[in-house]
Amino acid sequence: MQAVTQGTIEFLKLYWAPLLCGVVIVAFLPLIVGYVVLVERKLMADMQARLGPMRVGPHGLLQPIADAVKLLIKEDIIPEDADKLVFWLAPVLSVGAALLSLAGIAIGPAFQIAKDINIGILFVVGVSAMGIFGIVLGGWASNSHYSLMGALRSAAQLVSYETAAGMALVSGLLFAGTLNITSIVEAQRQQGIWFGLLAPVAFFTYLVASIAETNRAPFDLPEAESELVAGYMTEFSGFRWSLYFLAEYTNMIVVASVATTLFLGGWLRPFPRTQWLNFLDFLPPLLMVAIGLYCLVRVPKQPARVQQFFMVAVAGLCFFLALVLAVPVLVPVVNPSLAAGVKPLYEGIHGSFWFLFKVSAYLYFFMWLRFTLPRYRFDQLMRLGWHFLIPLSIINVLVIGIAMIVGTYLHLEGWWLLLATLPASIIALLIALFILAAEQKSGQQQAGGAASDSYAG
Amino acid sequence: MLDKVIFYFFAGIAVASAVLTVTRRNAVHSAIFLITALLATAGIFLQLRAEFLFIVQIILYVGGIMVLFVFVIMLVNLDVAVRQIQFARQKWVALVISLALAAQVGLMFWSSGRMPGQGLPVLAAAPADKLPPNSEEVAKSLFSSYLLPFEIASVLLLVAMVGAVVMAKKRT
Amino acid sequence: MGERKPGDRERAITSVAKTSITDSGEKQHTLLGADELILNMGPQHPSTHGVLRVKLKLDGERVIGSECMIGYLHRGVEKIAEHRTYQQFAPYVDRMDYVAAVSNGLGYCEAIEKLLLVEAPVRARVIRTILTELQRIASHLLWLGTHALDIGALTPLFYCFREREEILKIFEKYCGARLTTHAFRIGGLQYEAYDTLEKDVERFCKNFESRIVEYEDLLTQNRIWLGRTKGVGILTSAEAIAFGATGPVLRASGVKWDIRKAMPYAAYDQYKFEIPVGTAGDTYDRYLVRMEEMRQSRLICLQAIENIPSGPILAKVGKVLKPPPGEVYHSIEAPKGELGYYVVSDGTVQPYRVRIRPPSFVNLQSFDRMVRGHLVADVVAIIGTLDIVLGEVDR
Amino acid sequence: MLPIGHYLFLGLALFIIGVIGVVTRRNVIIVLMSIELILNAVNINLVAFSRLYGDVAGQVFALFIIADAAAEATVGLGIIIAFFRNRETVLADEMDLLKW
Repeated sequence: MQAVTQGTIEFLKLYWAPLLCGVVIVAFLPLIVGYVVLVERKLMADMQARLGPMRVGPHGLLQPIADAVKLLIKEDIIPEDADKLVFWLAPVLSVGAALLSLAGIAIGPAFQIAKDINIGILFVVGVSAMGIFGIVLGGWASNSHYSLMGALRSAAQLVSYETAAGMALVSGLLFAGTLNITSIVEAQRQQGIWFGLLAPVAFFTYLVASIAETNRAPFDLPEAESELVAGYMTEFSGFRWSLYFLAEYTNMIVVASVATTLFLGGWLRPFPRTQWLNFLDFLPPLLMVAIGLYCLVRVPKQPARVQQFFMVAVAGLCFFLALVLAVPVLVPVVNPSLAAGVKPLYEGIHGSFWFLFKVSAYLYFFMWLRFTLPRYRFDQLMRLGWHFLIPLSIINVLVIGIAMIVGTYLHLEGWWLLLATLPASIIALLIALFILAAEQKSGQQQAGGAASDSYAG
Repeated sequence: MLDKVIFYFFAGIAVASAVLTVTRRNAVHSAIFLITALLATAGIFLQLRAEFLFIVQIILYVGGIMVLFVFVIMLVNLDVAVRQIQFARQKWVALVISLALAAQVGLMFWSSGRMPGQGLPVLAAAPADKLPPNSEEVAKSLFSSYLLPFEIASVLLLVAMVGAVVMAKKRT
Repeated sequence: MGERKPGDRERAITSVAKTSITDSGEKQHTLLGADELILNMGPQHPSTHGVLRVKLKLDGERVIGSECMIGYLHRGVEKIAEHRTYQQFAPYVDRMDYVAAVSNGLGYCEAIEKLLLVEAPVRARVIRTILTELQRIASHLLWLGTHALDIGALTPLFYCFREREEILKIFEKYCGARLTTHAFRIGGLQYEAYDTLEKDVERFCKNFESRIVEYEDLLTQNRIWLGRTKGVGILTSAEAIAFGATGPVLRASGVKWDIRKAMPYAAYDQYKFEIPVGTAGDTYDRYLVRMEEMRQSRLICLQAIENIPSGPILAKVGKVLKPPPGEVYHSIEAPKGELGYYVVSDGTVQPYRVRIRPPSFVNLQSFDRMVRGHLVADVVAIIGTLDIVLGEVDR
Repeated sequence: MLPIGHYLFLGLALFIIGVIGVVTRRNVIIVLMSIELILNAVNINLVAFSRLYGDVAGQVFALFIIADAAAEATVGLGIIIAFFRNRETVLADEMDLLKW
């Protein structure tokens, strides 16, 4: 017994800071996810010529809290013939995996829970992939045909697209030469160019595969509401359902973070080594000021006093953030001797800004696709995965490898590396398209006959 | 001390869920407990500073093989199987085999204790930051000394893939 | 397939889920093997357009058989008719195809007019044409929105409702109701057209031209949309005729049949318009046909508002309608197909029998033929492309 | 740090449980899962010794074992699906035909 206490104390002494970070993330993530959902609804409303949530709080800003309260006090229904243990376990598993994978993500050079783990990005990808058990087991345990079909679709889809996503990551990792997340970003700083530009095909593959992995439209077949009602979560309600929801959005944030880290330069600002673009550092504070000013302009148009007050408050918050963002870039201009002192401050504050900005842009793209595109059918999804994305990503790994060897021979670095990798990417794309065309041709000849066993994936 | 606590924690989970794996009636429950056992084993790997193997265990074993298992269990799930007799009449065979194995290992421990100066070796307590980066080490070893086994393993996987496809194909 | 041995060996009950909706005597099912899985779609399902219930026999996700179960919205409309006077029954027909109430009313009024041997005045007929064509556009817009939603495109629904709203506003201005309008009366119109009707319709038609391009931008060339609709639910022209399909479903199969041209009613003989026909008879063709129909309806409306003749709006029919004994069948081209009314009069104030031929009900008969061999996802696409309204199917 | 014996005992325990599972269970899927347990037990030993001697060869071979487990699971489950499709059972003692 004493050993246990002693061990625990030792453990706490060593790791109290990451643990605290972890608790903070777990505590705040539901709120963040709630607001991501609100943003999504607002964006969707904007694209669909309507207003979206407007009732709870000014411009519906308290809607996530109202939703959360509603979900928490809803009756917890477990179907009669459900497997109680698994039914209970599945959503927890889903959300647990999603939250755990956040541990490996570095928001800035300093903000990372599991620092310096050697396997870095593999940890994030691997642990988040475990969330599939939550989906599959949940679908099985609810003992309903729709749920089961959703679960099976989900399993087949995830297994298929994970291969493509993994291969795409490999293409990016070839440039980094390490799995450690901090080192990956540092490698991009040294190259002075994002790996997403060096390996556009890999980035594209990862983009598509990550949408499929997070079950987002147009690949949202496991929960396609017009076909399977709600797929694997048909029988879930209230709090359990909201856990699934939380897991889905957390997974979105995770894949966006992975893509940002590996392909979009992590916390680096665009063109990190280009000196004459240093004015980009002033962009974040200016952006905040612009948003704040816009809020102030909108104040007189608010119907209620509370809302006017609220708008002013939002504007004030924006100005405050602008100030925070401006300090690290303005201090060296005013007093160059302090430049070295504010350097870590700059890295931390601007790093987080750019990281979150890129993640948001990635998520925005997800949402945009969801509002625009119809849904794939299951066989089409499988065909896209197996006949196009997987060959494409594998060929891409090969040609990127060759391009890197060529680059080493020719001493190409930074932007010049594009000379080798761009033709390689184009070649990969062409070969994959050729394979797809050939497959389609042979598929048409067989026409239906052994019409793809859709679960055989 | 910390190492000990972590080891006992994971080892306890691993053994308990292994027992549950082989005793549950429902195959899905078995699979869940097997997943737990595999994750606990991954924890042991981490405690042994084999980070790369830890993540391979999670990605490949848990995220790959076990998904396949669960998938197949769902495809062939048999309600009736849960109600059938779960154990074949081979418990004597099992007992004999396990006793023999236990005896063998026990003999090894006993003899190693008997030999002078040959007590059970203790794992070197190298600080974690002194260890070489694990994935690089494994990769180097894998692609230099063990390149041929690596290639053979990949051929094995290919064969397995083709075999599985042939096997699972519908005969029309 | 090997034989299963009977006897002491426990027969494997192979069900994917522990409870499956099966009728007695049917086997339990599994995803694997020869047995099929039965999936009960509806009546509570997001995309069965109301309360249609479809029992699907599935092999994996492939449909090997289907059965439509209807009647969840049966209100006995035809029986009610026998206990109401001719005028009293008119509002009931609005509740059949509730997304195209104006067309229903037109068909009923014209059928009774035929029975009474009167004809509506020219002005009334022109206004009827305008409103009916607007209703056709509104109905097709609703179809487009929900159909796209079934296939997973969220946004067209809201664009469609934006335009439908404008049409409903015109209806509201005209008769005070938006959905179940009861816009016409036997013998003509109840209300005189309001002052700005022509302007409103014109403005709508002007806007609509660019709006329809918006929908097409979102869908027509979209690869996923093409993949989901092309080759799905093919109905050849012979089959379509055999199933008695009418309306866009028939025309998409390549049969040029439109009652507005074949047996003109209202004021359709005065206007020029095209009948779009498809070639392949698949979901995509039906989509294209309906899109083109909306354009044609717009053209008809534009032609009609150019010259609305003046004159009375109501023919001379008495307060109490007592048609001479006899029977009449009158059909119009409703948005969804041929809407027919068969009315038998025994000379009293109440019809002896009213039989309605709803287009949705007849078109639904081809459902089983269309879904066989497709995947579950296609089932909802096919339900959508048939454009059924359960109020009309069940009556 | 811990003596190697701890790991060997853990490996032994998992191995024996796995063997018992393989020998006694009738459900082939659970038999396959027990085999996974056995392979895991071996992996623990390999990694422990790799740590003991500071040589990554043990970990490399553990990797090979995982690859082998993947191959085994794939083929095994393929056989189970093929068998189930014909006989609608997954019980080991009913697999008594060489050909059907």
